[in-house]
Amino acid sequence: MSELVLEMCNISKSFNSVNVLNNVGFQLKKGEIHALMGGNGAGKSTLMKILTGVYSADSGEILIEGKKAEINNYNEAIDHKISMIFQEFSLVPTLTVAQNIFLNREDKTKLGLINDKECIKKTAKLLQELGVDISPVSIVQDLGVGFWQMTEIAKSLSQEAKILIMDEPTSSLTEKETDVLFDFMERLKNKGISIIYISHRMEEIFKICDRITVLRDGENIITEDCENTDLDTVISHIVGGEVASFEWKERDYSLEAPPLLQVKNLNVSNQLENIEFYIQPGEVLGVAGLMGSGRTELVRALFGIDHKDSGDIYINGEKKLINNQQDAIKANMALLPEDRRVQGLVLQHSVKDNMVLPIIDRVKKGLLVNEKIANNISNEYVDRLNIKTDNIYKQISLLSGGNQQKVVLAKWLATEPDILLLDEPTIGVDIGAKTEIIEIIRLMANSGKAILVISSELNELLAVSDKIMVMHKGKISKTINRKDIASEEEIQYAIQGY
Amino acid sequence: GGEADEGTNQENGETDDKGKVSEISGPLTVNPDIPDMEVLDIGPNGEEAGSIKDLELSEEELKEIKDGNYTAAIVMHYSGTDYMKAAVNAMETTFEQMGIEVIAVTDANFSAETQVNNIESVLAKDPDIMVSVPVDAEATASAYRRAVDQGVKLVFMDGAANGLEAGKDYISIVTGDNYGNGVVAAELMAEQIGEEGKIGMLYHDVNFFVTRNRAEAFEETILEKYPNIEIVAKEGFTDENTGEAVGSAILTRDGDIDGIFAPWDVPAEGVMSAVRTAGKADQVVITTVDLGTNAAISIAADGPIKGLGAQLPYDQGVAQSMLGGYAVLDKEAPPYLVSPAIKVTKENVLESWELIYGEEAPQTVQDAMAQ
Amino acid sequence: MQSKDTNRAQSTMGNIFSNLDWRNYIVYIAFIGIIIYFAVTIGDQGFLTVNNLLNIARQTAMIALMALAMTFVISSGEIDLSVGSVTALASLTGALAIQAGYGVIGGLAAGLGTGVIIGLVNGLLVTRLAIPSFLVTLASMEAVRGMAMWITDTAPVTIVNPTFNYIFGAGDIGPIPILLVWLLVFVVFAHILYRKTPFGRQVLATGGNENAAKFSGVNTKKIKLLVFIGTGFMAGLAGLLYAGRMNAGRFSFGEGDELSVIAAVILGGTSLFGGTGTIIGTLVGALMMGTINNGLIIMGLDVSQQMIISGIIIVLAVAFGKKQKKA
Amino acid sequence: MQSKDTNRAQSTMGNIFSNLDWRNYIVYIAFIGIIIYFAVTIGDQGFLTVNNLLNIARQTAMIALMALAMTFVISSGEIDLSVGSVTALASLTGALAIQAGYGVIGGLAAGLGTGVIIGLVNGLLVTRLAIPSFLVTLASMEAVRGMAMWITDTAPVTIVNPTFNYIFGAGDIGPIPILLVWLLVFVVFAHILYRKTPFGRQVLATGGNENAAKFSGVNTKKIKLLVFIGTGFMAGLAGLLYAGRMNAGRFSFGEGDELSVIAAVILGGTSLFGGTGTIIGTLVGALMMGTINNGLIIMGLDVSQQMIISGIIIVLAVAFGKKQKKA
Ligand SMILES: Nc1ncnc2c1ncn2[C@@H]1O[C@H](COP(=O)(O)OP(=O)(O)OP(=O)(O)O)[C@@H](O)[C@H]1O
Ligand SMILES: Nc1ncnc2c1ncn2[C@@H]1O[C@H](COP(=O)(O)OP(=O)(O)OP(=O)(O)O)[C@@H](O)[C@H]1O
Ligand SMILES: [Mg+2]
Ligand SMILES: [Mg+2]
Repeated sequence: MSELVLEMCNISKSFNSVNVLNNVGFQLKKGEIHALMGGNGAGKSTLMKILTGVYSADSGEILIEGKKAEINNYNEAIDHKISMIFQEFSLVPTLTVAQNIFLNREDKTKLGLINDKECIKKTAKLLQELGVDISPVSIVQDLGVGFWQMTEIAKSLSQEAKILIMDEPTSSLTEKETDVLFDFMERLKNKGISIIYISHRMEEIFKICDRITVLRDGENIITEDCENTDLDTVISHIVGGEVASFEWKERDYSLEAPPLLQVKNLNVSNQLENIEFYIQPGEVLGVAGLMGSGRTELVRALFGIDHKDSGDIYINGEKKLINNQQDAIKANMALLPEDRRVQGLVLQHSVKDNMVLPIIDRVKKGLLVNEKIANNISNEYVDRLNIKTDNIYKQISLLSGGNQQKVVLAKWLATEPDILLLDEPTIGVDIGAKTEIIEIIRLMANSGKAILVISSELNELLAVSDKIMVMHKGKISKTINRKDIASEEEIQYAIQGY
Repeated sequence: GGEADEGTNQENGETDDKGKVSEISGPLTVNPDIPDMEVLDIGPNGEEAGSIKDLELSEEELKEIKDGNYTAAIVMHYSGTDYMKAAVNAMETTFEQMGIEVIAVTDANFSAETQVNNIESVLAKDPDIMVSVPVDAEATASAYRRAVDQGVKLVFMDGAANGLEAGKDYISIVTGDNYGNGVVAAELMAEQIGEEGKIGMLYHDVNFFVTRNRAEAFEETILEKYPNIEIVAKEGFTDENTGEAVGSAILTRDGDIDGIFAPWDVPAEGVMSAVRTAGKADQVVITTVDLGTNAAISIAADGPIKGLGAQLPYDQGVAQSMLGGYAVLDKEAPPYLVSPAIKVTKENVLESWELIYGEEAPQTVQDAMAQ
Repeated sequence: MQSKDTNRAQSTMGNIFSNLDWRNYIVYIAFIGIIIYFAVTIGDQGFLTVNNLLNIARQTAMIALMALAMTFVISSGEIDLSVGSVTALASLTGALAIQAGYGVIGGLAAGLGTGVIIGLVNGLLVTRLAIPSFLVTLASMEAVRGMAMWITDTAPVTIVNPTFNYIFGAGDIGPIPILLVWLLVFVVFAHILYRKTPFGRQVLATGGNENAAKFSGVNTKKIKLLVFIGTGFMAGLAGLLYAGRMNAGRFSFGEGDELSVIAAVILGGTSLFGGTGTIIGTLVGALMMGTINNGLIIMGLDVSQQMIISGIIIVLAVAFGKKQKKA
Repeated sequence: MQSKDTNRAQSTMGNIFSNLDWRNYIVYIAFIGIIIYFAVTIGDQGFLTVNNLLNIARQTAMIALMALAMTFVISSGEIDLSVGSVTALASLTGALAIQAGYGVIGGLAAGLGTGVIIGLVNGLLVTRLAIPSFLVTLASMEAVRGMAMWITDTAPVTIVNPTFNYIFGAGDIGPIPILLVWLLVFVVFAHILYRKTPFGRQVLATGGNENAAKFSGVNTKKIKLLVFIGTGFMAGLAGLLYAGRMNAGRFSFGEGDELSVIAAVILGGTSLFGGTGTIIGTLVGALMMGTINNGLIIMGLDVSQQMIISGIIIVLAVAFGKKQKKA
C-alpha cells in the first residue's frame, strides 16, 4: 500500500510576481484517498492545475510512479491517466448529460458513427448507481448546480484513471449524494486508484480520507495520517490559529411582530406546490431539503425570475406583485444565487466592478460613478470577508473559487436589503470564513432584516437558523423551531422525507 | 392595359412621372424633337447604329397589340439612378399605352447571379416580352437563352447577352451613345479649362461595357484632340459612393489640377464634394455623363460640374417598349438603335432636362438657375 | 451562453429531441406558412409550378451549400465572412483551369483548391495567431475579392466545356436539376457529420464551452481549423456551381452572400454564440429566404417594396413561430 | 465568451487597467505603424499634408460616429446591421424636411427621429420578442434600405440650405472641419458614458453575463433597448452628415457601412461576444481603416490591389500588435 504513484517536489508558482505556491511538496500513495486542505486561496487548485498541465510550474518537478513526467497540457495528463473534476466546472452547457459524460470517447457504431443510444444507456446506468434522478438527455444548462456537479462526478468516474483529482466535488451536494459518492470512492480505492480530495467540509475528510496535507498561503504546513490527528488540529493548521466552531446561539427577536415577508399559496407548475410561510423581522429562516426538492425554485419564484402560477407575497403586510427582478429589488429584496458562475459574477470583470454592480446607481456623484466610493466599498468588503486578491482591480475569474464566492456574498450584502434570500451562500468557502459569514448573517438579522438561508450543510444551517423549514418534492414537509431540534439526525430524518 | 386608351397624341411628353397615361391615338413614335446628331457608337458586334426616331407603330398595329393581351417583364441590372429610373418609367408608361401589362420589374443590383435568379423567377410568370439590361454579357447568357427557348421576345438595353443573335434570338439593342457621351464630356472639359492644363479622371474599375466605353472615349478624345491637356491622374473605383474619397486623393496628390472627369453623375457628386472640401470649387472643373438632379443643380448654379453628356433614357425606354411591340408583331426592326449624346451646359440645362426626362426640370434645378 | 439560464424553469422534454430547443422549429412553421401564403395569393401566377419550385431550389442551392458549412463554423463559436468572395475567386480559377485545357477535373481541383487554401489561411490565422475570426475573415473577404478582380482585371472567363456546365449547374437528371442533387447529397452528409460523428460533437463542444472541450481532450484548434477549411471548400464548390450555372467565372459572384448565408444559419435555429444548431434548420432557413425572394418577384412588386416586405416577413415569421410555440 | 478563459494563465497587469486586456492596445500600435509607413512611402505625395489628414478624419467621421454607438451594442452582447441603411433613410427624411421648408431644426429632427424610431423598433423586437439581433437588424437593414428607395423612388433629394450643409458636413471652424468637431464631442461623450456612468457599467455587465446582470438588478431589456436607440440615433446623425457633405440625401448612402462600423469596433479591441471594450480603441480602429483606404488611393493602386493590400494590412497589423505585446 505504500507505493508512491505521484510525487510533486518543490513546486513554486507565482502570478505576476505574487507568490502562490512556494516550494510545495505533495505525495500520493497507491490506493489512498488523500485530502488536500487549506483556506481559500491557499493554492490547492493551482497545485492540481499544475499537475494536470493547465498551468506550468515556475520550478519543481513531478514524478509519476517514480519517473519524471512532463505534463504541458491536459491531454498529456490524460495520457498519464490523471483525471480531474475542476472546481470551475468543465461541462459543455449546450450538450446533454450523456453527451458531456462521453464527450470525446463516445461509443461508435460499426460505421464509425456515434452510438448515442449506447451512451445514453450507459449514462442512465451510471446515474442510477449514483442515485441521481436526472434524464441522460437533459441539457446541462437547464439543470441546477447540484445536478451539474453530479454530471461532472459521473463523467470523471466513468473515465479510467489511476489518479483522480476531485476539487470540491460536493460543494453543492446534499448528504445523500455525498454518501453515494463516498461509496464509489471507496470502491475505486479498493481497485487501487488514488484520489486527491479537496473540500472545505471538515467532517467529510475524516469520513473518507486516509491522509491529509494542509497548505497555507502557498506553503506546506503538514502531512499526516487521519488516524493521528483530529478535526480541531486540522482546522488550526488551516487557519493558522483558533477558530470558533459553529454553534447555535439563541437570539432575541420579537415573535409577535408582524411578518416582514409572508408567502401564501405559492404554486409553480411541476416544481412548487402550495407553499406558505413567513419570516419576521430579525428572523433567520433556514431551508433544508434534498437536491431537487425545490429550494432554489422557491427563491427564484419569490424573486420574480420564474413564472408563478399563483401565490401572494406580502411585505410588511402589504401585498406586492413581483413579476420580475426589478419588482423584487424595488421591494428591497436581494437574492444570492446558487451558481456563482452563471448567475453571480461577470467573470471577465474586476472584483470591484462585480462588487458594485447591484449598487451602481447608488455609488454615483452627479451622473457619474464615483470611483472613490466604489473603491471604498470594495475595499471594505475585501477586508471584512477576508477576500484574497492582489487588489480590487483583479479580474474575478482569476480569484480562487472560495474567494469568488465571497465576492458574490459581499455584492449582495452591500445592497443592504430588508429581505435577503441566500441560496447556498457558503459554497466553497473555507472553514474560517464560514464562521465569519454566519456571524455577519446574525448581525444583519439583529438589525431587523428577514433572512432566508438555503444550505446543504446541515451543521451550518443549524448554526444560523432560528427556524428550519424542510422541503420535499416541492412542498413544505415540516417547519421546526431551532430550539426544538435536539440533534442533526432529527432534521436529517425529516429531509429524507420520512 | 386599358381598352379605352384612344386619343390623339403621339408624344410621350404628356405623361407625368407617376406613369399616368394620356389618351393616345394615331401612330406611336418616340419624341420627334430629339436632335439628329451623329452617333459614334457601334454595336458590340460592329453593327451600324440606327436611330430610335425611325421606330413607329401604326394605329392598326397598336390595336393588334392591345388585342393580344400581352405581358412584359422589365429585368434591370440596377435601377437606382435618375437615368435608369426614367427609362423604367418610360417603359412602364409606354407599355401601358400599348395595352401591355407589366408583370414584373426586377433589379439585380449589379449582381449577375441575382439577375439570373430574377430572370428565372420572372419566366415562371411566362411573360411575352422581356426588356433587360444584362449585368454581364457572358454570365447571364444562358439564362437569356432559356427565356428565348421559352418563347419570350427579348429587347436589350445598353448591351446584349453573348451568343444571342439579333433578329433571331432578340429583336434589338437600344442604347445611349456612350462613346459619344465620353467625347462630349472631354470636349466640355477642354472648353472649360481653355484647352490646356492638367486633369484627372475616375474610371469604373469593372468590366462593364457601358461605363468603360465612356472613360475610354474621354481619354482618347483628350489624347488625340487636345495635346496641351495632360491626364495626370487616373483612378479606378467600384463603389459609386467612394467618389469623394477618390476625388480627395487626387486633389491631395495633384493639388494644381484643373479638372476631373467621372463616368457618371453619382461619383461626380462625390468629386464635387471633395473639390468643395478642398476649397477649390472655383478652380476645378468637373464633367461627367448623365444628367442627375444634383449634377443639374451644379450646372445651373455654376457649381464645379460645368457640363455633361447625357443620354435620352426616357426616349430609349419608349423605344424599348415599342420594340417589344415590334417583336410580338414579328415586325422587322434594326438590330442596334442608338439615342444620341446630348451636350448639357448651363445654357441648355432646363430644356435638356425636358428633352431627356420628358418632364419639366425639378423646382430645385429651376431655383438654382434663377439665382 | 446568454441563454443558459433563461429556460431553466422550462421543463426539458426528456427525450432524444430535448437538445433542439423551440427556436429550431420556428423556421419550419414559418416556411410552411410562407409557402401557403404564396400558394394562395400567387399560385395561379406560376408560383406553384414544378418548374418554379425547382427554380427556388436552384437559386438557393449555393447559399444553402455554404450555409451547411457555416453551421459548423458558427456552432464552433466562430464566423466566416469570406465565403462570398471565395465563390468569386474559385469560379475564376476553375474557369481559367478549364480554359487552359485541364478539363472538368482540372477545373474542379482549381476551384475547390482555391477554397480550401483560403479556408486554411483563415483557420490558421484564427487558431495560431488568435485573431478574432470576424476580423480575419472580414480582411480575407476584402483581399480575396480584390484577387478575384485582379486575376482577370474584372473580365469574366467563359466556360465552354459543356460537361462542366452540365455537372455544375445547368444540367438536369430527369426532371431534377443537378444543383438539387448536389444540395441533397451535401445536406445528408452534413447532417450525419453534425449529429452523428465525433467531429460534429466536438464542434458543438468547442462552441459550447471551449475550455470544457479542451478538458475533455478535444483539440479545439484542429476543430476550428477544419471548420474553416469546410467553409472554404463549400464556398469553392458554390463558386464552381455559379460558374457552371452561368457558363462563366466572374469577379462579382457571391457579393453579399456572406450575410445571406449567416442569416440562413441563424434563421435555422443555430445560436450565433455557438454550441447548438441543426443542419435541417439551416437548409430550411435558406429555402425560406429563397422562397420569399422568388414569391415577391412573382407578385410583381418593385425592388423597394420587395426589400421592405421581405425584411418584414423574416421578422414576422420568427415572431409568429415563437408565438405558436408558446401557446 | 469563448475567450473567457484563454488568457487566464497570462499575467494581468495588476493595476487599474487590468480589465483592459492586451488586445486593446494592438490597434494603437498598428495605427502608428501604418501612419509611419505611409509617411515614409507617400509623405511626399501629399499624405502628410494637414489637409489630407483632415480629409482622413472627415472621411472617417461617419463610420467612427456609428462605431461609437456600435461599441455599446456589441458590448451588450448584441449586434446592429441596420446602421448603413438608416443613414440612407435619415439623409432622405432630413433632406425632405428641409425641402419642405422646415429648416435646419426640422431636418435635424426628421433625420434623428428616423434613426431613433428604427432603433426603437429594432430594440423592441430584440427585447420583447427575443429574436436574435442579427436577424432583426438584418431584416431591418433590408427593409429600411427598401424604404429609402421607395420614399423618393430612388431619386436623390437636394439640400439647398447652406446653413445645414455648413453645420452638417461641409463647414470648417477655423482650420478644423466641423465633422471633426462633431466627432470629438461624441467621442468624449461616449467615453464618459461608457466608462464613467452606471449606464456604461450596466451595458458591460449585460454583455458580460446577462444572467448575473439581471440578478444584480440591471434591467437588461431596458439597457438593450437603449443601446439600439443609440445606434439608431447615431446612424441618423451620420445620415445627416452624409447629406450635409454631399448636399443631398440619397438612398444608396452607407451601403456596406455596417461591416466597416463593426470592424472598427472589433479592431478597437471590443469583444464580439460582449462584456469588454473601449471607446478610444473604436475611434482609432475607424481612423486606421480610413487611413489605410486613403493611403492606398494616394499610392495610386488599382481598386483590386487596394482591396488585397488593405485586407492584408489589417491582419498583419493585428498580428504584429500581438507579437509586440508578447515580447
Ligand atoms: N491565473 C491566475 N492569475 C493570477 N492569480 C491567480 C491565478 N490563478 C490563481 N491565482 C491566485 O492564486 C491563489 C491561489 O488560488 P487557488 O485557486 O489555488 O486557491 P485554492 O486553494 O484552490 O482556494 P479555494 O479553496 O478558494 O478554491 C489565489 O490567490 C488566486 O487569486
Ligand atoms: N429529474 C430531473 N430531470 C431534469 N431536470 C430536473 C430533474 N429534477 C430537477 N430538475 C431540474 O433541476 C433543477 C433543480 O436543481 P437544484 O439542485 O438546484 O434543485 P433545488 O431544489 O434547488 O435543490 P438544491 O438547491 O438542493 O440543489 C431545476 O431546474 C429542475 O427543473
Ligand atoms: Mg480552489
Ligand atoms: Mg439549489
